[in-house]
Amino acid sequence: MVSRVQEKDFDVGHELAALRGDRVDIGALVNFTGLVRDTKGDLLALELEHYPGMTLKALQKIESEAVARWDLQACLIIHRYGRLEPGQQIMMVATASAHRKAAFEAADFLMDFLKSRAPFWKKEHTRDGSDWVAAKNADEMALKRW
Amino acid sequence: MVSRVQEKDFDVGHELAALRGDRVDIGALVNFTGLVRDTKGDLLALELEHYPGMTLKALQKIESEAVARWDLQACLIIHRYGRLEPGQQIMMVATASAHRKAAFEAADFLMDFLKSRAPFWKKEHTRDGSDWVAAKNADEMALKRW
Amino acid sequence: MKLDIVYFAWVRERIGLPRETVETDARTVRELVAELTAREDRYAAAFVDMDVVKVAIDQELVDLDAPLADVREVAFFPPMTGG
Amino acid sequence: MKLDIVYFAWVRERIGLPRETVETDARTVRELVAELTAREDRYAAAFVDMDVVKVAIDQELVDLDAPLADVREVAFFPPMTGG
Repeated sequence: MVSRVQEKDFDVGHELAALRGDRVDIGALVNFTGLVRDTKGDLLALELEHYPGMTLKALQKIESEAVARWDLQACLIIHRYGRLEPGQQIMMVATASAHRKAAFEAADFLMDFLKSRAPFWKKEHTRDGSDWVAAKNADEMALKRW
Repeated sequence: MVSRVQEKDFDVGHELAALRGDRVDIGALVNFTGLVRDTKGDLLALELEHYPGMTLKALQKIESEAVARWDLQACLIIHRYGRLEPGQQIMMVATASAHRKAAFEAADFLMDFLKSRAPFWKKEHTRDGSDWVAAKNADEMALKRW
Repeated sequence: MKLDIVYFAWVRERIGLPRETVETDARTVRELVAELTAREDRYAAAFVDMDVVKVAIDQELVDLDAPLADVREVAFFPPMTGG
Repeated sequence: MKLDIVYFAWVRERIGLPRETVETDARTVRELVAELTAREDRYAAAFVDMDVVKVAIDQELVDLDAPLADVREVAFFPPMTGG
């Protein structure tokens, strides 16, 4: 369990290298990075709030679930909180497996559960004001795939 | 079209950073890295041969197909050739999109086509001798998903 | 009994504070919500539609009928939007 | 006509060279394979099961009935195993 929550940025290349180490049993490494996207050209910043007492517990639960379902050599979730500007990194997941299919599926699974089960909330600060990002019904529905 | 074939190693973090640049229209970045896996503990090296005149053409065709089918902000394939040792990087794909689903699907698609349509061949050098890796029927079947 | 309650995102903004300790006899989350809603408008505003408010007890998601016996911390927040 | 032929992986190893120019009157890939197979054992060994040999003409995958008119380069190789 190496998942973590942090305010500071992370270096994807560094994280993937640390995950691989000098192991020779990993054939497939999948990484997803989520970035702050400025949809309408009016976004000043995204503010990420989380529930400190619950976040790591939730991430570890999601990770354990993935490790139980797929044959993974390693798995990592990093999620930031605080104020982020357009183009900046919000979070990443990485999955390492002997095989490509397991790595892809597990990464997709981690993202689905992370979106709807980890206690993070996004607030958008735009030129016209601030508002909380609404949860998408599709995100909740996506959990039923698994 | 930024895909390339090379003998030397690549730095995933550097490649992803270059792909993102300072764009603010990317919400999702998916990366797959393929590594030399030593299944039985007897692998000395993997030798990768390719068809230089055809390889880039094939990669560009696969990339164009992905760009036509998904709304991608950027897409990249890097594939190495030559002699690689266990644990080393063989290839990577990266896809950038506004949305997660498109990035994941396009990366999965690129990998499926790369495996069966790009002119690369792997030879395994083990302690007991050398042999060409056989193509898997499942890899050819995987193309029908798309 | 004394209960720590924490609020996040717009639930926190409507209630106006991130954390408080309340004295309550509520046996379930549902009874606690009713009690707070009756107490002040800002709670009523936060809990007006409980279909879109999620609840965690001691950092685990639960539903409104979850019992409050032996509970240390109750959290109220909107659906998560991480990732 | 003169035709450049290139071979890869075990096809190359069985034939014993990576590239050659041949003089042929074959009108299709299938006829070229038959002509080479008849010529020497090493070609017969490489082409013994054409179900597992892939063909590209001027760097595009084709099937055995592809015509050879105006073709510059024909390539024979096993199913790809990249990725």
